[in-house]
Amino acid sequence: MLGEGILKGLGETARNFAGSFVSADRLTTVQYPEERIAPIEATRDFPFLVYDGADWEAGLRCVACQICEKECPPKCIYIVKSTDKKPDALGKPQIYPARFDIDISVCMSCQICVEVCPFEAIKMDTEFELSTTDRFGGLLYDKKELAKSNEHFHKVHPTEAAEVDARLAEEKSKAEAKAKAAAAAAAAKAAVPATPPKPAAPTPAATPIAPAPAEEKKP
Amino acid sequence: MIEKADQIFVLLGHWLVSFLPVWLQQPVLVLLGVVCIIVTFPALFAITVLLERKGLGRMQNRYGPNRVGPYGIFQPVADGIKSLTKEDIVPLNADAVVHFLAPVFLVVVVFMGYAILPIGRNMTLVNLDAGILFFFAIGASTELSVFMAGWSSRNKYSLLGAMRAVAQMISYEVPLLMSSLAVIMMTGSLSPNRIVDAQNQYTFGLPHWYVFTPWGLAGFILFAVAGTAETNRSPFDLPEGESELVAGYFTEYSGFKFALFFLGEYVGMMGIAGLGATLFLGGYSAPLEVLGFVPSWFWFIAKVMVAMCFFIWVRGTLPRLRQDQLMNFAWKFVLPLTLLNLFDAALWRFMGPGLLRWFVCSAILLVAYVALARIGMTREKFGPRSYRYAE
Amino acid sequence: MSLVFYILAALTVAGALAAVLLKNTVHCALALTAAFAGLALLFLSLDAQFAGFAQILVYIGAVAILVVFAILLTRDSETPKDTVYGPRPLIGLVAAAGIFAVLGWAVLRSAAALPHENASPAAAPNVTVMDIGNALMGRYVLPLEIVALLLTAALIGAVIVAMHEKEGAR
Amino acid sequence: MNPLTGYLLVAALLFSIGLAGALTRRNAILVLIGIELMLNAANLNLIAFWRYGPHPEALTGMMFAIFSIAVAAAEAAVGLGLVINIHRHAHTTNLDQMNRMKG
Repeated sequence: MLGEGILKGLGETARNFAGSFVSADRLTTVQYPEERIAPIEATRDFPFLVYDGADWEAGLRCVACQICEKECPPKCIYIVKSTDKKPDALGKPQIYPARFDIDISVCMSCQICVEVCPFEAIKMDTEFELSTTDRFGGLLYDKKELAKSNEHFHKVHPTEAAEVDARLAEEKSKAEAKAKAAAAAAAAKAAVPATPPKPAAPTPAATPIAPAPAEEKKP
Repeated sequence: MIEKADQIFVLLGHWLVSFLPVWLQQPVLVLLGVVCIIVTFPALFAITVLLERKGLGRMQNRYGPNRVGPYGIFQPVADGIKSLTKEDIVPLNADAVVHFLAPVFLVVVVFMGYAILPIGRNMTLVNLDAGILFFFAIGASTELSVFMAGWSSRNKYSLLGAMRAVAQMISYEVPLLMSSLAVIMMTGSLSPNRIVDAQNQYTFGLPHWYVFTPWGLAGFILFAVAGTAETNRSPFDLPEGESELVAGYFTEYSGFKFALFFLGEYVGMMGIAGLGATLFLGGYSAPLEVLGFVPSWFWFIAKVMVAMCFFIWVRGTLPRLRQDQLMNFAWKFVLPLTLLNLFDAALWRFMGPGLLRWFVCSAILLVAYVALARIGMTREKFGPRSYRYAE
Repeated sequence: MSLVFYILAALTVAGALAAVLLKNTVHCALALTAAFAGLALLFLSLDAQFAGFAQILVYIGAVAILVVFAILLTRDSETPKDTVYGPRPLIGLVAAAGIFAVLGWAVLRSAAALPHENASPAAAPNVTVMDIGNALMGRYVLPLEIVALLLTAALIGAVIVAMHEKEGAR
Repeated sequence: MNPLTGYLLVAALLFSIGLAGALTRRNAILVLIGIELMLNAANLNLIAFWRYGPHPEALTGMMFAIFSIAVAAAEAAVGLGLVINIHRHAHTTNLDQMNRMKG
């Protein structure tokens, strides 16, 4: 009958109105600058470069492979390769980015760069209050501003950081094992040539002939 | 002492005016009254705006403005300064004169409506014998300012909003008049003072307000419904339907002119609430005889503010009505019920005292309410959906 | 003659002139409203309180809005290109001026013959709404019913005339 | 120059302005505006004579004016209804072009 719904509705808002003074849990507002909600684990805002050890310049994991630059949809990453090399975590000399800029105002926090990075060098930070008064360069972060330590990565994304570290450690151990094996093999080979130097020479000559005939048949 | 508190403003006025030469006293007294009205009701408007924003917030489980000043009490001041300092943009091909006149005309007309409202015992600015008719004549001419605003902005949205607003105000003005007619018929006079005096007696503590009679209660509810629609508020605020009409007839207004429209709407709302209080809730009479010591003007302001809270409460609850539902509701439900209410009041008058008339009058109204609700407001069943594809 | 009368008369005549002479039709309608308001104030200055408020309610509240709606519905709110006046405006003006001359002459000549010319104008009759009610219900009850009938007929007639015929009834 | 003649002169002036409007304007609605003005001028006359007449308590003049206001409102409604209807068929409100009797 006309009017019942209206009265029910009025009752509902009245209950809300009265309730808000009585029970505090009704009010869902978070007074932002004073109170804050802790960011959830998977929060992602803007990327940062991870570095190991103390010196950010040397410890940068990034090897300037430019995959993230190519993959970035809004094209906000700009990388210039370095001419020389610097040793990376495993000691292998790697190229490093002479210049690595990300335009925060263009970045859309899609995390594709993190997914495609083979070297776990770029991760997403949870810092979002980055507004500046300088319109032109203020939000263009260079390598120095982007680099943050692995501890920060642990602080921001603990579980993911732990997995990454585990994987890196495992790779390191595998690399070391391979390096040890290679070293052992090299040492063994160094011991063997001391007796029969000649047989080693002809074997490489034989192999190139064998594959050649296979190609003619195919086309 | 009580008498002095009640008549404080009247005595103050006479005391201030006594310094002037005699021939000047009367006009200056009226001028003082006008200044008082123009000061108090915009102040109440500021309080209402704050109440509205905080009340709506609380109804929606959030706080409402609490940044400007403790608990946000300086929010209306901030809004006022904001609207004063905002740039006043007038569209290029708008009709400048009419565009400027619309808000001025609205505010002037709305404030003129307060001339006849009895704010306290012998605190009526102008004792008109046909006071209520004057109020409705003034109420009728606010539509013109709405139309001027809509048409002069040369903007399709505002013209559409203005046409809707005027159509709505016209179709709800008739029930507004009719529902107050019942009260006028019962008191036998159009003058607001006589109406309040008729309701100012008490029998064992309870006042003789018209709202405590069946036809009075029905009349009050219908008056409230028509009043809400007349001031384009809450469920009837289609003309300013933000979703489709941007801001209705004041789309092209910004800065101070927009604030004037805002002020005009709220002061109009308080005027209708004041008239409702005068007609049905005994104007400045106290709700209980024991509370008689409280000054009379306090009760009038209290009733107006309670009515404002009711407007806010309804705004927080009811969704907006479509234009056809609006018109359908006006002409098929509110108007017949007000006409019947007139008949009911007459019946109440000539059945003499006793319990019988309570049952008969209430029965008639309830039966009519249910019948109209059943017949009048049935939505026509929509037929099967028909699809049309582009050839 | 009191100053108030001159002001009100000037307002009303100015409104009426603007209503007739302005180019833009909606401006004419708004000027017409000013003229109606001036007339209502003139009624109030003549102590005809009820008539003044009725004038405001009926004319400014309803007829002005009606005129404005009609202007909008007939898409005339833009200022017309060609001249606003009929083919031979001069004849109309001359006729109107002639009538005004005759009326003015009649009024001024008869001023001397009015019975109470020198007597002070009668005290303002204090007309209360009660008297009007009694008059309407007493002496003028027949005209009241006839006007009621007429208004209903006009209401229905206007709706039928302006109603949008169904496509079939073309 | 007693007040009555003042009011009568204003009424006569209003009447002639209304007449001039009705006679000279092309737009049908403005002719209706002219007629409204003439009706109002008559009302002003009625009330002026009632006020300064010998028996103001008889209320005749004011009653006339009130009834005249009511009738004028009805007339305006029907007149504008007609104008809208003509506009719908002849697509014009220009009086000179409404010279065809065909429906």
